[in-house]
Amino acid sequence: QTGTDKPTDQAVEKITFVLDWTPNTNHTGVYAAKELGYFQDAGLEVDIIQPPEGGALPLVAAGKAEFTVSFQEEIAAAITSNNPLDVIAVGTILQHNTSGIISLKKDDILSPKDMENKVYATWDTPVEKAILKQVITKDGGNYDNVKMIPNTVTDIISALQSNVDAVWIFYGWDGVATKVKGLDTNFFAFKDIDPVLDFYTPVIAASQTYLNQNGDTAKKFLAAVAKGYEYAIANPEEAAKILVKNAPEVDLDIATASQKYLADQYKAEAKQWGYIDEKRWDNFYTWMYENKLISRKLDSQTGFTNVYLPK
Amino acid sequence: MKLIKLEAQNISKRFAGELVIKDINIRLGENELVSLLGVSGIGKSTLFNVIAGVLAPDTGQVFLNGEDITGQAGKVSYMQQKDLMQPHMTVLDNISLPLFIRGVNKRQARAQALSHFREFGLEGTQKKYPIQLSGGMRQRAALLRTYLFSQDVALFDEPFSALDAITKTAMHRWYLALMERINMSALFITHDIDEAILLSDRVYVMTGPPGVIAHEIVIDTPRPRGDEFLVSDAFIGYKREIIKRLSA
Amino acid sequence: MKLIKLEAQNISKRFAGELVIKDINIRLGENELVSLLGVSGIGKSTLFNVIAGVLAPDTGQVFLNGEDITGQAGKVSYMQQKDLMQPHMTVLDNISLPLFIRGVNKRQARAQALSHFREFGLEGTQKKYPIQLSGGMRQRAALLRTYLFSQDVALFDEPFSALDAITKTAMHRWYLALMERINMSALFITHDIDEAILLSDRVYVMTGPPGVIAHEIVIDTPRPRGDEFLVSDAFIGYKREIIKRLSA
Amino acid sequence: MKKLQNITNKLYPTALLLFLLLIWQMVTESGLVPKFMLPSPIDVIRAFISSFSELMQHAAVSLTEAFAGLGISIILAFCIALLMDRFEVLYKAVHPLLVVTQTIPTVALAPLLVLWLGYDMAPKIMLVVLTCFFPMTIALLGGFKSSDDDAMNLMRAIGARRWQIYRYIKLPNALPGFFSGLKISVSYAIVGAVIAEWLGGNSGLGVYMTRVRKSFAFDKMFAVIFLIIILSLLLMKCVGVIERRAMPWRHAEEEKEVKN
Amino acid sequence: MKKLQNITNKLYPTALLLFLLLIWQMVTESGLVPKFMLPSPIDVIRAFISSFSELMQHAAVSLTEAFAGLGISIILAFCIALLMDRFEVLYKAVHPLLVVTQTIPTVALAPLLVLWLGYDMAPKIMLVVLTCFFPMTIALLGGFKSSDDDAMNLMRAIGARRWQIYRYIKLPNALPGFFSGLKISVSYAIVGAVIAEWLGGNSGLGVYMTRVRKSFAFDKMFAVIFLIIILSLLLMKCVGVIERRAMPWRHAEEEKEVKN
Ligand SMILES: Nc1ncnc2c1ncn2[C@@H]1O[C@H](COP(=O)(O)OP(=O)(O)OP(=O)(O)O)[C@@H](O)[C@H]1O
Ligand SMILES: Nc1ncnc2c1ncn2[C@@H]1O[C@H](COP(=O)(O)OP(=O)(O)OP(=O)(O)O)[C@@H](O)[C@H]1O
Ligand SMILES: O=C([O-])O
Ligand SMILES: [Mg+2]
Ligand SMILES: [Mg+2]
Repeated sequence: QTGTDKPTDQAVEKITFVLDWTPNTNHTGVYAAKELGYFQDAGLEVDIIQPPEGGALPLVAAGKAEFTVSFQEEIAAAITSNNPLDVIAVGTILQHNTSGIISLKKDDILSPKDMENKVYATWDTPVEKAILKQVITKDGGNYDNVKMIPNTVTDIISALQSNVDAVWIFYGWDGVATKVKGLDTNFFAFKDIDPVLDFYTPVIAASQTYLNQNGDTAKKFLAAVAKGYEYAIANPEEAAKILVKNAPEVDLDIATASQKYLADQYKAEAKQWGYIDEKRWDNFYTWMYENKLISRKLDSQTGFTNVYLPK
Repeated sequence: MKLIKLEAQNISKRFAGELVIKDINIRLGENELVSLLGVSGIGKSTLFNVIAGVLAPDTGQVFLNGEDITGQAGKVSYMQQKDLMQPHMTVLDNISLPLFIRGVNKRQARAQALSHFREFGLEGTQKKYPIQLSGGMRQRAALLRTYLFSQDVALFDEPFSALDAITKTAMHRWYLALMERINMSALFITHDIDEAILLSDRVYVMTGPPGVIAHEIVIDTPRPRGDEFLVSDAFIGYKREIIKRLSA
Repeated sequence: MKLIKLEAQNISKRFAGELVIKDINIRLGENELVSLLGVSGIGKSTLFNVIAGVLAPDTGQVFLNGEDITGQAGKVSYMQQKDLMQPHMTVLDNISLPLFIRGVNKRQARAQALSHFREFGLEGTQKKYPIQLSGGMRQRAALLRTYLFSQDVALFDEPFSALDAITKTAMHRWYLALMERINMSALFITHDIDEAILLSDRVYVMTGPPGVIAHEIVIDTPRPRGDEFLVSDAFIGYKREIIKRLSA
Repeated sequence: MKKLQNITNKLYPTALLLFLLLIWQMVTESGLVPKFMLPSPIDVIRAFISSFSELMQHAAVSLTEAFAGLGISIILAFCIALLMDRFEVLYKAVHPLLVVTQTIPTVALAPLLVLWLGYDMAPKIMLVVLTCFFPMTIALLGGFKSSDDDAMNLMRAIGARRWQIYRYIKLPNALPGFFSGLKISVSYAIVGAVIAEWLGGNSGLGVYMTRVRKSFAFDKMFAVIFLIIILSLLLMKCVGVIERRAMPWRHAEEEKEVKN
Repeated sequence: MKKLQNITNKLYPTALLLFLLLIWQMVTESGLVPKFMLPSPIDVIRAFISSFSELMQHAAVSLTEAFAGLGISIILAFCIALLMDRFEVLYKAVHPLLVVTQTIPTVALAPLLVLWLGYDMAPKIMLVVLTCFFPMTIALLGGFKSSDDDAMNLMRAIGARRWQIYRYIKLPNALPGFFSGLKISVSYAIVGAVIAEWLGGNSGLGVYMTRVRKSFAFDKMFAVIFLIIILSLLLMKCVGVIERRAMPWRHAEEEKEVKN
């Protein structure tokens, strides 16, 4: 335990942090911050909550939670809907988009065009389809020849052994899991096909109203979270144990392997954890607008801020 | 004529515009038992509902001991064709119900009810539920409940018609014997001509529709009336008369 | 004694080890109407179920026209206390049901049933549903259904007991008149002493438990029997006798 | 007379409904509740109209699944109820288990169904069957078992075979229960299909609902919910109409009741 | 005698259940169905035992929500049913709407409930109330409305006040319906709480279920499903016991029936 220099007369501030999914290695930094007392040191009491099906942005906008895990494209949908949600990204969890397409070796899907005539499990969202179309077309393939079936994959290992050939995954979890379980797979990442697809996913989001009124608290929170991720970067195996302690159903082997992979991804080449590059962010929104994925053009530097990150 | 306990004057009642009973006039003297005889649907129960104050008449008035009680419930006892024992209460509580309703303390009410159990042939049944009683016992229990509510004037709507012939005969015997011992003025609805003759001091014959009192027959055979009365010439005479009036 | 149509010999039946009826012997001659009188629960319906072949007796045999039909259903007509008109069929189909069951073509069956409607006082009711008939009409319809199944031997289990007194009297008159016109040997269960005397050639009195035949009374007043029979000395004599035997 | 009564009978709930809608509109107008948390009734109607053709396309898919599932449930329920009524052993063995299956959270099984049956209509129809089969079976079985013993004795006495007893007594006796079971089941069926569609698919109201939710279009989401309610009510009404046709004697009984 | 019958009554379904489990075990053993698609009963039992303490912790949360929701439903149902029975206008206005609310897919409302009520138990309890309130109200109302007119006439004739009629006739008359409504509601309540927990939270069987599902542990998922079934059955049994206590006259009635 770190020696506490926190003034005892100061009231503890409560913060609700909503995940995007069940607890996984994307969230390790937050769990570490909680477990190692970083939040406590900052005078915060953080409640980590599993998300509603379909995301927690409205809850943040409604003031039912202070922070949540979201995605760049989700924030675009939220701020361009008929009744826009008051949400904004305050930091990114991973510096790069580590998602891409995984398949078994025997299916020979080495690059996007190889997906032609293969069965792909789709989430059926417009963004996803546009991205696929983009990469397949760019790779010289025909997007229309991909066989789409609805995605109900809860387990990548079994999915790839059923009638599904290709699945969109975050490499940091599902990709690592296939390795740990000894599956022979191919994987390509979207960002490697087209740089515009190196968007921010996942990110931490809050509402502007909350930030305006509680800027200092938000800064304290993000500082503690950043410290947590720094710890995870430095101590992958310890971090995996912390995660599993908080979510006992998580497989420790996968978690450990995943932590080791993510240690290089949380911050990557960036000067600090959480920093969002204005250009990359804006490029993706421009691409979204050009592909009619959002109803109106967003101004530059809309939807995110770096000001609450620790200096 | 004895002292008049109950009197109904010019009672008429319509349901949905249709005249069901018309200008009914009946009287009931002290300690008298008077029967009302008529086919199904003629309006006998309707008349009773009016007298009991459960239903407001369109015209006419009801007097109890000379006081106008038209439309006032709770003034006379009322026992319906069904015994209406509540399945969820013990026999004792069922019988004590009128006293509970009147606000009598529960322990007192039960004690008072229990004191009549022997007389009504109900010993040992107090803790049972109604379903555990025979048909005859249930009717006696309902009778006791009616009696407890008011020893003064009681209306009985076909109290014995649900019983089989043998049980009914036994009940008639028991009832006639009871009448010797207690004081009660009773108005009786029945379908059963024999029953009306056996039990009553007078019989009103209702015909219709609309239901009217077509005739009044005085049964002046003195009590006690034994089984042999049922096969006597006098009985046959009354029966002949009533059958004639009913089919008129 | 007339030709014996139906005979039950030494019938006994237990339910759950308890003897309900014991060594019952009864006979029914051609065109005879014989009543079975006894208190509720004595085992009358049980005996009928045995005779109708719906229930197997523990001991004893049933003969129809000298042939052993013990345990065989469908040999004699059977009419129960409830009219058992099926609410989902028209009156005509209800009545034709025994013919349908026997495999008669539906059109033919309906035509045959319809040809008796006048006789049974059911004209104009064929397309109605049972609920649209009065109690008396339903009983007549059930009677016709029974008759259509077999003109030979019929069992009637309290056919009139659900009717009110006035309707019942009308049914008695109608039934006595019908008997003059059609041939049918009938065994009759009733609770109603007057009814038994009025309709029957003989009356078996059942007592118990266990149910046994305690007595047999021959009613030898010639038919047709009019209303005055009900108030005649002979009638009173029979009634006195039966009441005595029942309470013995 | 009767018509007038019908109208006044509908007047009260309609008035109440309008009143509730008005309050809802006022609450959203007033800004007490932010629009993204609760769209106003007018927003919902607008969303309903603007997405009408999409709604209809998806509704067609959900209805197909619901009907297929219902049809299978009915056939299954008939067979099982008949067998259970006919063979006492079967009744004793199966009935308690049937009751137990009712406590299975069917929705929880949905992911498994998809895993087992693939991505097409099969798992959705299966979920509808799992939801509807039980009330139908219980209703039919109740009808069979509650048939009047005396009536069956009569049938036996006049020499009826077993199938004739079913034909003339037990089946007609089970009809009222069957139809009330069906009324419950039709609304379960649609909701069942929608829930199953949440788990994946290309079309259907459940899929549409997920999509509009993910794009934060709560007005459209409400429109879907209202469509589901309307469809359920319409189907229940249809069952009512069929019921009246199938049981003409009920008219007679109702008339009798009105008279009394 | 009676005890023996009870035992044989339970013999048949138990035998059938064991037989079904055996088949299931054999199917999974044989490798006909891959283990990841269907864990064997033994796997499930093992999962149940190994995760027993977690299961109990989560079950406690779900049960708390279920009970709170049930309690509120019962109180609400009593109040509303009383008011609707007492005031005809209210009955006419509210009853049709109540029937309509039954076709609302409550599960679909769940995300909105979270949005409106936050993360704690409130939205879960609310969903339980939405699921259970209707059957309870309808059952109670049915009991009130079906009270014997003649019995009420009798009460009026002996001068009973309105509350006395409720006390002595209507409430006891509504008890059997109330308890059968309650039996349905308890199982709905647990399932409702679980579904609500899918929507997020820290604990509860629904949260746990989502976690194990998303971490590929189908054996644990089945264990949760079985726990839910067991809890539902236990609660229904409890209601049965309370029912017998609350309606002692039922013993007398049942004895009578056994005799006949
Ligand atoms: N509350 C009511 N509303 C409308 N009509 C009624 C009502 N109560 C009774 N009636 C009608 O009034 C007539 C007389 O009914 P009532 O019950 O008084 O007859 P009853 O002589 O007692 O018949 P029963 O001998 O069958 O009991 C019947 O036609 C009946 O349908
Ligand atoms: N299927 C059965 N199983 C067990 N006991 C029965 C059965 N049927 C009748 N009993 C019993 O046998 C006795 C005689 O019944 P039954 O119906 O034959 O009497 P009943 O003389 O026809 O009476 P009622 O005049 O009331 O119709 C009764 O005690 C009854 O409870
Ligand atoms: O969280 C999901 O959208 O399944
Ligand atoms: Mg009456
Ligand atoms: Mg009988």
